[in-house]
Amino acid sequence: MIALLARDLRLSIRAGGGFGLALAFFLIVVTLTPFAVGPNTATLSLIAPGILWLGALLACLLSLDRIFALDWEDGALDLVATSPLPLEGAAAIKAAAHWLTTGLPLTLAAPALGVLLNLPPQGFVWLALSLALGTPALSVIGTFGAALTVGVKRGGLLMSLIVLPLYVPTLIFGAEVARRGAEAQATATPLAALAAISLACVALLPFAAAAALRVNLR
Amino acid sequence: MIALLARDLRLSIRAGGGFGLALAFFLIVVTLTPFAVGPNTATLSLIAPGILWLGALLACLLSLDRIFALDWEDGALDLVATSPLPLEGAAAIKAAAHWLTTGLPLTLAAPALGVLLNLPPQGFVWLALSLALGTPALSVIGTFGAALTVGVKRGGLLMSLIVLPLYVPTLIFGAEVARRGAEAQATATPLAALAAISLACVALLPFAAAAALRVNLR
Amino acid sequence: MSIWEYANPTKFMRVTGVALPWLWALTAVCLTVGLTWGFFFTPDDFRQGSTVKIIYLHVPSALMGINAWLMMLATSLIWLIRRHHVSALAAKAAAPVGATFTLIALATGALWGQPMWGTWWEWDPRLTSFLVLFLFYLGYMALWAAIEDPDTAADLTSVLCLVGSVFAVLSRYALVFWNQGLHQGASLSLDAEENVADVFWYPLLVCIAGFVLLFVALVFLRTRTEIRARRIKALETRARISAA
Amino acid sequence: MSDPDAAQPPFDIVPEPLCIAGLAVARGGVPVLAGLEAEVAPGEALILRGPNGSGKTTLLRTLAGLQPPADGIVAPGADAMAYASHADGIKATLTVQENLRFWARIHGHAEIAPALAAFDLAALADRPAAALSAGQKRRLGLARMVLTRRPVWLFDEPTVSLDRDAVARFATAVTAHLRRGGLAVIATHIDLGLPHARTLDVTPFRATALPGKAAHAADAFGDDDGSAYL
Amino acid sequence: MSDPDAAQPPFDIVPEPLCIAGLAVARGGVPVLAGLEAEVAPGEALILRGPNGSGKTTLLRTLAGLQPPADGIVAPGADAMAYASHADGIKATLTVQENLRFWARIHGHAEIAPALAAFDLAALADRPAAALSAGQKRRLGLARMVLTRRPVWLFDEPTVSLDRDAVARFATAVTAHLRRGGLAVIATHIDLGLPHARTLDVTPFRATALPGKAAHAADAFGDDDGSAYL
Ligand code: HEM
Ligand SMILES: Nc1ncnc2c1ncn2[C@@H]1O[C@H](COP(=O)(O)OP(=O)(O)OP(=O)(O)O)[C@@H](O)[C@H]1O
Ligand SMILES: Nc1ncnc2c1ncn2[C@@H]1O[C@H](COP(=O)(O)OP(=O)(O)OP(=O)(O)O)[C@@H](O)[C@H]1O
Ligand SMILES: [Mg+2]
Ligand SMILES: [Mg+2]
Repeated sequence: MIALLARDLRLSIRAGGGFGLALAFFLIVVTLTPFAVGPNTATLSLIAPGILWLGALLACLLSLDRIFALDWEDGALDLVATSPLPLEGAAAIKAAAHWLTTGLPLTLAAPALGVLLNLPPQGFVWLALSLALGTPALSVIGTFGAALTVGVKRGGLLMSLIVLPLYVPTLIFGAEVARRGAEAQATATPLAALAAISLACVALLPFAAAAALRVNLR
Repeated sequence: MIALLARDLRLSIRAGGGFGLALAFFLIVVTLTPFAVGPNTATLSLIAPGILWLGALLACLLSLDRIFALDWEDGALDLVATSPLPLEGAAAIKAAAHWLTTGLPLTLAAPALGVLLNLPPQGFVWLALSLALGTPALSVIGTFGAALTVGVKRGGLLMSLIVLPLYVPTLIFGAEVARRGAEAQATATPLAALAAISLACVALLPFAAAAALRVNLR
Repeated sequence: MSIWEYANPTKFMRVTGVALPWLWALTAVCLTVGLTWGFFFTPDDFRQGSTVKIIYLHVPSALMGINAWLMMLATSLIWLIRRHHVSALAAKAAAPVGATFTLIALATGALWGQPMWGTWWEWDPRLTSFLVLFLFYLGYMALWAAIEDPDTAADLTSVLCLVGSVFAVLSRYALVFWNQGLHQGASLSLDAEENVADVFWYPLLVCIAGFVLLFVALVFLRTRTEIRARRIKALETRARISAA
Repeated sequence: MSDPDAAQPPFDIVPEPLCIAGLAVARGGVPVLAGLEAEVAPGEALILRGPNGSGKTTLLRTLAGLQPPADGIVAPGADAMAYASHADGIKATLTVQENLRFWARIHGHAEIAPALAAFDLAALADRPAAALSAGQKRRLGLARMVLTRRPVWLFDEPTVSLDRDAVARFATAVTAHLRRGGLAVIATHIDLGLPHARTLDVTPFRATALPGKAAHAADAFGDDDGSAYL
Repeated sequence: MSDPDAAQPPFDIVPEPLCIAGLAVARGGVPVLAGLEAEVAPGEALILRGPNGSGKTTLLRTLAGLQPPADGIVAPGADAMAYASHADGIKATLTVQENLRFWARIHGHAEIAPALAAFDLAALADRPAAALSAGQKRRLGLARMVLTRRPVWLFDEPTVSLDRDAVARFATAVTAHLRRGGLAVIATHIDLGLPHARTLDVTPFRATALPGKAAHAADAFGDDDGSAYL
């Protein structure tokens, strides 16, 4: 298991991949928003928590196809499936590697980008907290989506289509925490819901992902 | 040339690809926005033109890696390069196919999605017009980005990073036309600028894309 | 002897090897003098108080952020036309330096914006075009990093640099149209009436000279490193070939 | 590779005979082979022959447990099998050594020296896999089999792009494996010169060559009583 | 394919002899072959031999005009060459017929019957390429060469995954091409049994085998005066 995690992390660093690029995409989405919406500061600070969450979600989404597609194409997934490693474990590890290379850097960078969108000062902590709790769910759900579409060539868009509705609850609660935080309102309820969703996803979805992989490998 | 266009269109329809999926992604980004930003109607209609343009741009961006990557992987690009077809022509055709399968459907769908975001009534025409003028530039710029990164495995995110700053002028003028249209202000200047950018891109960038392809095929 | 001889790696190494210590010394002198003078021996501005002193970091790094890109544009063109390896490597070496200067300009600007405009960031065209420039640097460096073969990478990044320059200019016009900003006009232009007062102006000039020298020194240093890395690669290849 | 025999590590699982009984395999819902019978004892190799499209790849994937048989049985289970297909699972950005070490760790150990030795990869150990030629890459893919420590080796056209020396080296590695009680099933169009090898031509088992029900076993909608659907 | 000769269409370009003079090729900046000389007359085939990693693929890509030579010259130009590599450019979702028709139209005509006939693909014409076996796919890739109507055919290990019949069919197609004045350069590890074939072993031209500067021509940073870099 550790071998797989180590290899995935190493690959994502070698290919000039994962790490920097999801972050860069996030940066760019946030930067483009004012160009699209207009430079009015009041408008921007109103939509800042939402756009930051949406940007993080899209950056996550874009890097999902790295999770299985390469291993599928070069046959490594076949070989992992016939190896002693249980496929559930492999799916969980893949999700963890994805989170380490995208969710974690996104969480760390989000407050800095909040400055660009005039996020109110009290919102920074809540934004970071909501992302820290929510991005693991995004990674695991994404792993499941990637497992479903792994047999489809260039399944990227198809996967987005499948994954995005699954992201809705996480997005709603996550953005709500960030928005209430920015407006200095109570955040306990959405925060609890977010944590519950994340936990449940991490505990259960690797099994679903493994099942999907088994079908696709057949 | 026509053979290449016909084949690309056929492939994108067969693969369950281009057509439906870019559109679906656009739909989903637009749908997720209220979840992220909150359901307040006034806010939504304020940011509607911008979000619609941003959504179209991202949908476009996500489908860029289809332009060359598949042909690169299976060797077809090598064969096209050694065929009598000039590579500049091939690049232009690829951009055209991309526009027909993403830019065009996005333009047609955007007004319908405007309803979801409470776009003011007078904004619909301008939104469609700005997308019709702007999306060809997005496709051609994207083709250039795809040509630069075709040799990089899973270059999707890298390509986003390279292409997005290039999208800035188009986005600014396009969103400005849509926004001014929605607020019933004069749109002539940004419209002219948008048209000029689109024309220049379509005329010149296929050459840059062909040059990049030649280097990558070496 | 033509200037192109310096594009030979060996010549370049020899000349810069001699020049570098002097460059470093000159840089240190200029920066020390300029910054000390600026920080400690100029009066506070009557409106901005002592925050005005950020100008001695902000303006030079902003200028170098742009100039570094211009230099990359020139060296990229030289590579595409004359195919001198040193030229391509110099462009590669300049990118992180330019990006750092751009980042310093952004950071000092943000620090300055807080007391002046009451906000860290404002979507002013000048500021925004700097942000876009920073994005261009990121894309350029990512492309260098992603491509294995050095000559392929040099070609592709050069093409990107050319196209990117055109789009950077376009963005600048688009941004001015999009939002007329708060930022200072270019008060360094020689013919302008309302140039900053001479007391600020002379130390600023020294600082700018210091930053230019620092840039040249850093680019030389990094180019030398890149050349050595290529040299090592060539030697490894040779060893492998004769071992095989 | 003076004595590859001694160098190779023990198996994780005790070798058993491979039994294939009444096996039918399908691909994309289309029956390909049916009624296949074969038995391979430890120390023996089975060479699969058959013209292009006869179903060798489909059969091997079924043996490897990557797809379920349409009918019939295979013993032992998939965890005794190591499968080498056209796609080698090689990561271009990792070096030869890193690639092998990864697979070794997946199979629970860290000893890659025998694999490097068996396919003469020691000189290339620090080369990134992207910089290998077609044949060198193939050797790397084959070397992985040694790491699995499993008794049944399944190969799908292993000698593709190998030169004569490399083919001989492959035959030596398989022979050593057999001598230690391993088994091998090899689909190939060329002659490998293995000593204890039996040949099985799959042509007679092609689903198209069989009359009646057997050919349709794979499809629940294919039964003969068409009137039921009217 | 009773008379493949008659069926094949005329060339777009008049066949000229292929001249390779002082050719040096490099891959990834590393010199691979140097000082290569060869001449092939119309009607002749050149078989490239050499162990794995000796540079056959690199040489063929250079001939095809996909990469510039590091040194030396090749005549005629790339538009007389048709290149068949490991990757066939086959689209899995298109049928066999659609795949071939596309390449035919790229080369300015619409006649795919000779190509179907030469590689016995008529029966598979309406099958999507995804549903072909490895060897069938290979035949489809080779059939494309007939459509190019170019005089010089370059093959990189064309017989990979072909069965014996298909190899014979390939030899027949190449022979027919040669008889009409075409040329062929074929990198292969097996024996094809072509009549007018000369063999060129690339081993003596390996850059490693050559002394001194020639081997380093490809790299501006490899010169001998190392002290300059200190
Ligand atoms: C992050 C934000 C900022 C960026 C990217 C930025 C960028 C630049 C650039 C590019 C220049 C050089 C322009 C030229 O000389 O033509 C410049 C100069 C200058 N900036 Fe900023 N700036 C920022 C924030 C600020 C702030 C907050 C202030 C203070 C109010 C400020 C005051 C100045 C001044 C006084 C000059 C010198 C103008 C001149 O003499 O040319 N900047 N800045
Ligand atoms: N998705 C599919 N749908 C229908 N038939 C298919 C599909 N995929 C493959 N086939 C057919 O199944 C048969 C068996 O293919 P398989 O790849 O197992 O053959 P093979 O013996 O390995 O051939 P080769 O020697 O050419 O590799 C072939 O006739 C092929 O055309
Ligand atoms: N990117 C690279 N960098 C350095 N060396 C490389 C690179 N790619 C390939 N090589 C080396 O170049 C040599 C020539 O490779 P090439 O693929 O031309 O050989 P080949 O004769 O086709 O071999 P095979 O018979 O195995 O296909 C090999 O030794 C290979 O290791
Ligand atoms: Mg097969
Ligand atoms: Mg080869």
